[in-house]
Amino acid sequence: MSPLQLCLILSSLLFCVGLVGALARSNTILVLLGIELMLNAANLNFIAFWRYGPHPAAGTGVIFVLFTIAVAAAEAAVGIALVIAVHRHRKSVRLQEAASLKG
Amino acid sequence: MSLPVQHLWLIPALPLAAAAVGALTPRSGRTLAAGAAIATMAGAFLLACLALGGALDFPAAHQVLNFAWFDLGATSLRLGLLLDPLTAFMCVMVTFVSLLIFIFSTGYMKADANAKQFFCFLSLFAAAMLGLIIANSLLLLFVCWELVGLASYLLIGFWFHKPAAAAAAKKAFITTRIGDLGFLLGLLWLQDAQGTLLFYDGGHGILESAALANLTHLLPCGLAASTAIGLLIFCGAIGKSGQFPLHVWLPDAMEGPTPVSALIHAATMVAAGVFLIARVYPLMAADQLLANVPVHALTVVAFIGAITALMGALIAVAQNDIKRILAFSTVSQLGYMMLAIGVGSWVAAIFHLLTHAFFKALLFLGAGSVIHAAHHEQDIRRLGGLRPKMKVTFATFAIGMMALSGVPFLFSGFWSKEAILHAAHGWEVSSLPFYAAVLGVVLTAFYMTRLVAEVFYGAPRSDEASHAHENSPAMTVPLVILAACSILFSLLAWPSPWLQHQLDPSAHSESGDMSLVLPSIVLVALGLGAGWAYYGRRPRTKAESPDPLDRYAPGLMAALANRLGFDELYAATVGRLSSGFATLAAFLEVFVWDGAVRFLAGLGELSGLVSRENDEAGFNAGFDAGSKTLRDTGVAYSKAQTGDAHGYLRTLALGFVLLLILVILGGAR
Amino acid sequence: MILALIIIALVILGASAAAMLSRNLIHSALLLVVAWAGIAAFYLWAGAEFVAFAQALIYVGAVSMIVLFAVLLTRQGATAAPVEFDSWRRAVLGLMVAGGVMGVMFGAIMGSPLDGRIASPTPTITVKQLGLLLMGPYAPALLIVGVLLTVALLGAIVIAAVDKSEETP
Amino acid sequence: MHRERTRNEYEKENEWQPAAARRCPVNIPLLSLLIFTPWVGALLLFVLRRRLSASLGRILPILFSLSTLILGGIVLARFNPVITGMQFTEKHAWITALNVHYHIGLDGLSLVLVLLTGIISPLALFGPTRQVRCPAIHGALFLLLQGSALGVFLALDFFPWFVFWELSLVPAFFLIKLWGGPGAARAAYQFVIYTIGGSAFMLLGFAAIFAETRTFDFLELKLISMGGQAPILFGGAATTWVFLGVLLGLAVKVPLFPFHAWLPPAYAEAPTGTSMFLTSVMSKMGAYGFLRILWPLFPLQFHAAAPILLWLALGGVVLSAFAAMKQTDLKRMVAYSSINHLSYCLLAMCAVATAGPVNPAFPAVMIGTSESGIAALSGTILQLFNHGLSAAALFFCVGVLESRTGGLRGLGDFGGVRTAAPVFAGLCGIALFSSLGLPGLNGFIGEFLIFRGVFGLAPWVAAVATLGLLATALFLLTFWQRVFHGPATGAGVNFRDLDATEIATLGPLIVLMFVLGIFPQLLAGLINPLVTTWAATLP
Amino acid sequence: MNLETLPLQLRDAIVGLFPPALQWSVHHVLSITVILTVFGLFFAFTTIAERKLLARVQNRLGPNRSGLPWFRQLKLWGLTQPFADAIKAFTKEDVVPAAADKVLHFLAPVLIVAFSLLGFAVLPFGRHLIPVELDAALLYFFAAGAATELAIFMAGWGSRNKYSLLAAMRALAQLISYELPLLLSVVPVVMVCGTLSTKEIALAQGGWTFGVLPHWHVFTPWGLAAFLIFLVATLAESNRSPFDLPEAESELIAGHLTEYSGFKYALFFMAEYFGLTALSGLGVTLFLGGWQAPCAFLEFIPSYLWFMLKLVGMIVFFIWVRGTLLRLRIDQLTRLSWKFLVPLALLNLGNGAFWALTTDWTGPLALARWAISAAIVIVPFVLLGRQLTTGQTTRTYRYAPS
Repeated sequence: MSPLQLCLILSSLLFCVGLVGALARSNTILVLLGIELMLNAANLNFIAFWRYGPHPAAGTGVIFVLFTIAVAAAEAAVGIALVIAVHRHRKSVRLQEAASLKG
Repeated sequence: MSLPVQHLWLIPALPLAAAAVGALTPRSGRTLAAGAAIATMAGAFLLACLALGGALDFPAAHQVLNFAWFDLGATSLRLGLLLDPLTAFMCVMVTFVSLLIFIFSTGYMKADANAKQFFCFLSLFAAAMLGLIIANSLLLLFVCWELVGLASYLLIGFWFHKPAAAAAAKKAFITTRIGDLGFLLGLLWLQDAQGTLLFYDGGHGILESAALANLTHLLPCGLAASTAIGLLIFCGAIGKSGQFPLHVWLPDAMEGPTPVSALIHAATMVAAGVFLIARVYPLMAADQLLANVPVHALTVVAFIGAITALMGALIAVAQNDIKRILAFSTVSQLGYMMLAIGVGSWVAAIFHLLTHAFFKALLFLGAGSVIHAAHHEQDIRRLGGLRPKMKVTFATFAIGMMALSGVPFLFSGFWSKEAILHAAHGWEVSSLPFYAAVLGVVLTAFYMTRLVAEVFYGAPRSDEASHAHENSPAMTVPLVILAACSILFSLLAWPSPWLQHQLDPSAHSESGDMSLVLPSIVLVALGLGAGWAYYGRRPRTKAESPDPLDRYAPGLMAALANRLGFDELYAATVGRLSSGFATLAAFLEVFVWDGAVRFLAGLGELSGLVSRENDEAGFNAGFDAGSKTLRDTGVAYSKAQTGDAHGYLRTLALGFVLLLILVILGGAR
Repeated sequence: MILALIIIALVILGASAAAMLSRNLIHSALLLVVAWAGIAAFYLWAGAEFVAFAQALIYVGAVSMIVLFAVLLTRQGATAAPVEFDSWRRAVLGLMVAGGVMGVMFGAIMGSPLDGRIASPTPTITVKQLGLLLMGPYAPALLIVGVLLTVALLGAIVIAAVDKSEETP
Repeated sequence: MHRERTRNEYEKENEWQPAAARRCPVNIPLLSLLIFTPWVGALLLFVLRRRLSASLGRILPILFSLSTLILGGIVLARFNPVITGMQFTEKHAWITALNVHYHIGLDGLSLVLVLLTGIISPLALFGPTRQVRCPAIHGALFLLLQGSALGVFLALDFFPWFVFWELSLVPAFFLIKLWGGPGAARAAYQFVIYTIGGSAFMLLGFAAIFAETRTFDFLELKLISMGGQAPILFGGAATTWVFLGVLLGLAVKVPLFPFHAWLPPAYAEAPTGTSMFLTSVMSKMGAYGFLRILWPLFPLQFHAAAPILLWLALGGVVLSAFAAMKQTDLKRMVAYSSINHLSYCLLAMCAVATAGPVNPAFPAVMIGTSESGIAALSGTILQLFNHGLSAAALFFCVGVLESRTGGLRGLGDFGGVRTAAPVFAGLCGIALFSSLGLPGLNGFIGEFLIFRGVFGLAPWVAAVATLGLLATALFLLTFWQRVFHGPATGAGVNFRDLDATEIATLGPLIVLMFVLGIFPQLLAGLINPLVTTWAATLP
Repeated sequence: MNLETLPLQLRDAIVGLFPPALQWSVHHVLSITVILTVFGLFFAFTTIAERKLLARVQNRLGPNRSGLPWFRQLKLWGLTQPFADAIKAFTKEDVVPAAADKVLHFLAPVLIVAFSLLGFAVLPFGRHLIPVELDAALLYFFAAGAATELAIFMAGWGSRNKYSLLAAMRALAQLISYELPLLLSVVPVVMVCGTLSTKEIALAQGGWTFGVLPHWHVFTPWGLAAFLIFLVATLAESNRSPFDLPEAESELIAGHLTEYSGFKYALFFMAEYFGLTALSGLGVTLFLGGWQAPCAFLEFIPSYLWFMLKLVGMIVFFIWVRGTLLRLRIDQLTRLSWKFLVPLALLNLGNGAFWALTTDWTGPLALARWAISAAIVIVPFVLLGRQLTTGQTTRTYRYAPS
């Protein structure tokens, strides 16, 4: 098993951990954190492919990770702001309770 | 020592600077404004004298300084300055008279709160007038021409709080502008035909023979081009110089302060028309050699001048306002000058212009002195008996009166009038103008005698007249100087015609011919005697008593007192017409142009109404049905929206799994 | 090298798994910080120095803070914030789905012909190169990210702020 | 060991700064800055409208508005009048599918109008807006208007040109409607609908042109239409229809008589500052369109239509002047005088088009005609600028009268104002005399050149048009006499004279009137080569 | 024997004693040891210096009793006080609240010291003295510093004491608020120098005009502005007075330190000083020319001594500030950051960009460059200051005699 595959497996495991968190927990914050983990797992892939890819000098993976981090930060900020707003109105952070808009 | 043409611009620049000073000082800076005006005018006078010296060194030469004003196409629009004896004499006269009148004004306007503005405007006027004189370009002349009009407007309306003064100012501006439009058209025509407006430009100027030859072709109407242009330019002169039929503004202009009347409406500005025609004389005379034209430009000038001379003198006989009498006398004298030009002796016209400037300024200032002393009483019927109280004024006024009447030998007016009569007598085209001029001489002597008799003799006929007393030296000294000039100017013409020779070296000397002197003396004596017979022998005792002449021809006197009804005529024709036209234009605005728009808008509105009904009944129903279906479908599909975020995520993940499986399988295949 | 990678991987996975399973939200958050720090270590291991520090700065320094704040602000109990697995059904479903995902991904990784070029030297990318890249070909993206972050900042404030507009006249 | 390095050496080695940034001030997109600085200001003001204090809300728009003057000054300094083509051009692809470019550039004509905008806009914001409601929003709308007008003067592609053209209506509409007098709503609707109605036809016309030529670029279209071959755009009647559409759009804006019905109410009901801008800048957009679009693109059609247009313009000159005589509302009077003055421009252009040689392959022009053409076109451009100055000053003066009396502006509401307010009377008088074309002030130059040109090409028209001059003098002097002269009556009693702000607003205009009246070369030098080229090639 | 390279030669000599396989490790262990020793001592003397200086400010004597164990008569001006304190702290009982989150309670002081020490790794103490040469050193420094916030939170949470928690929240709010101006004030330096490496930044400030005017960043308009912002933000970041709200004794007992005693407390204390020292060292590096001598003729003094001198100067300045200024309220604190420092720092960013773009302006243009740059700093400063203080009068104390 090559290091690249090791890295990819690490990444996919991390992704699944995040997925489990997002799917199994009812606390919205934890769901968000799970999603953050999934994003991070994707970042791991970028770096791994950059590290073992054919054109490391192009730096594409690194750049991409930087952008992903920025987007993830924005996502976290807005997401948590939403959680707080929802909590203020419903006194609850349980995701399944925020379903006022269901059809 | 002489002033070269390169520095000629200094002459108008000095008073312009004074005007700027006057405009920028606060209202309390009257002393500064007056001082600046007088000082700069004195400087301008000295410079003008120097310029005269320079011009007389080469009397036949036209010294020019031409310069580009702004780029126009491949060339540029050029203006220029001109120095020849005509310019120089006019400059000296204008600066000298202006200087005296400025000094007089310091006394006359002492009590006025706006005196600072007054001197500012006067300086502006002097600058524009001097610019007009030294211009070597019809365009520059026109520019200054309009500016003197502006100054005249401002000064006539100087007492703007009097509605009559404001109206008179507007009337003056508009009336002269009517003439100016003709001038402008002539100028445009000339520019279009010649490509330049410079008078003298080394052979290319519009007054030089090469250019004049271009203008001898005939127009479709039969006139020569130069005739048409000349007559259009003459329109400007008619307006500015108060010639028939645009003379109506000049008497009204007497609403302005008397120094203004003296300077602008007697001595200088109104003479600008005469100056203009004299200046473009070669152009006016360009058609003289053509035989097959219906009329020559100068003929028109001569007839207009003769009509004006006679008409002004006639109307002056029946006026009662001291300044109006003088104003109509000015109209009349300007007519003489035009007549002189028309009959081909522009030199005589300029000579009369110069002498007239002095004695008419003298008369106006004398009248101003009387008015000032009599607390602004201007009606000669309410004055009287001022001779013992105002000796200096009386003496100088009498000298002016005699100069104007043409009392022989001693007074300058005699010589200049003599030259005009002589020229008119020798005119081949028609003798009517000559007889009109002769009649005018008699009338002039008559009404001036009447004026002096009414004002200075007899008993005071009002409180104002009885309380009058002599004025301060600031006002009397200019009178004395002007009176002296009125006498001394005789020397310019006699014993030898020095001035004529300087102005037009090419003309042969005519002054030796004294054949008309004797009849002329008789005519003047007739006028003086008749005047004294009617007014001097038995002076009027009460202000209300009727005029002696009313008994002989009451209808004629009433018509003359009403200035022959020109104002009423114009109000009834031109005024009515323009007002009607304006009403028509306003009507078109409101009902036709705007109405068309409103009609279109109405059409649009109507179609909108129809379209709305159509929509309501037809389309909307169908759309409503369609929308309902759409909404119901949406409601049905929205059931899929469970609100379970976990569920969504799960579905997403499962979808991902399925997709990946598909990809892997596909990759395997 | 591989050893280091495996250690890092264990830390990351362990911490994240513990975080996802922990009943104490605060512990979850702090464990996640450990996981993030581990990821930063992974980046360091891979030679992406700049990204590693950026990851540390942003996740360990910033995201963790807002998460902790959110936890404290949305706390319902007195002091602790225990969170039960309120639905075993969902947990099981989640595990199953995640397992499925893991399965296919594992299959994909294993099935792909990836030549692990172990021998390749650790590539480096200097900050200057990164900067030139960001200011050069990626400048529009950078601008857009800047706008995005600004919007996110404003949006987060607007969403989370207490709306007091009714009170003020 | 480390070598000791000086700071400069260090920075020299640092090549991370892009080289272009170091030699910065060469390629600044000046014209884009010109257009968009006011827009940026408008956006800023709109965003901050609640935060700004009243005084800041007033001052900020003025500062942004001044940017046009400053940038215009820079452009003027770098402008080369000898080049008759476009300068400072910027061209970027915008909508590739439609071959639309963001193409802007400037020649003497544009420069003159940009400078006019730069002079008038700050003054229009500075002088009359002291008591304006919501100064920030007012300023934002005004800046939007200003930027759009600049865009119209600078755009060289129909698409952006038309965008600017239409965009200028929106702020103008709101400015008139929200800040205007009692009848403002009606006037604003009339103004907008009328103008949009006109430009709709123009849009149709250009759509047709595009369908034929696949380009919107004015310069390219000009090349096509003047390319020497026979009419390229369409054959026969279609071109005439296109021409008429474009003509209608422009004619409404100028306005060409009798499409002027919207103008008096719009100008009269607009707030003072907006009136100033509308009359000085916006009315120039139409005349600019004539020179930039209609003429170069449709020389044949314009020549064919010119005799009719000439008489319409003459009607505008004479009838509007006479109509002004009957107005009792001072603002309407000044509005009619605006129509009159702009009709002179149209008169000149139509005269040139009537007489000019149509076939560019036939350069054997009579010298006189060419000179007349040059004079008429120069006069047109100078008149555009000069009318901008004097009409703005007049509107401001009427605005002062209004502001003193709470909205009174009837001819009979005042009397003898000069007694109490000599400074105001003097400055207003200068503006009036400038407007009636007194020599020595700026108004004369343009009118003289126009008459000079028209007389050479159509003497009788010029002769009749002098009636307009006379009527102008009549009503302007009536204005002056009724308001300022006579005994102090009505609102003229104890009239407060101008304060420092108002003098500072009028002062620059008055000074410019004198300067341009005495040294017209300042403007003529900018446009003369351009106009000379036009006169040789355009008609 | 060169004083400048003496430490290196010493290190190489020691490393040379070891077999090559171990040399890498020994090299770094040595660096770490030296840093720990030097800055440990530095910490110790900083505390005593602070106590004595504050005492002088407050017209007291300060600690002056402690001497040496066996030479009682040698007082040494009380300089051994910190060692006495250390021994006391070691020997005190370690109290852990019963309800506390034991793990976090224990981890917090350990982590905080560890993290605050990390920053030292990238500071160039001398011309050749830099423990780790990193390309992205500045980023590393701030990344390491960011972690201390976590530790503070752990302390506050782990203590399970509401004052501690409140204080931790306050501390976090403050740290996050001031992280922004701190970072933003550094960015202009990065822009002008074009590098994130502290070594390069220190090098970039070399050279003198006329041999006496150093090219330190603090002597440029943007640099001065950035330095001032940096100073204020540093005060707040290290919880120093007047920003010592998190441990405001009067309101929060001792903040997140309430439940700590003994050696753990000492660790927090130590971490605070380490943080302060590290930030001061960064400030010296970024703005005060790092190890560069102020004048050309003073270069004979070794660079690391210059660094230490400047560092001491900074520390003394902070002590002075502590002795002079009053503590702010929480709203004043956040307002200062968000409404004043952040906008100013953002503007200063543009200023730095302007400076970087105008390096080729010479002659009279150089004057214009300075003038414009100064204007960019001063005008907003005055305007912002005026706007923020409008409507605010001098504070009146209700119960104080006027």
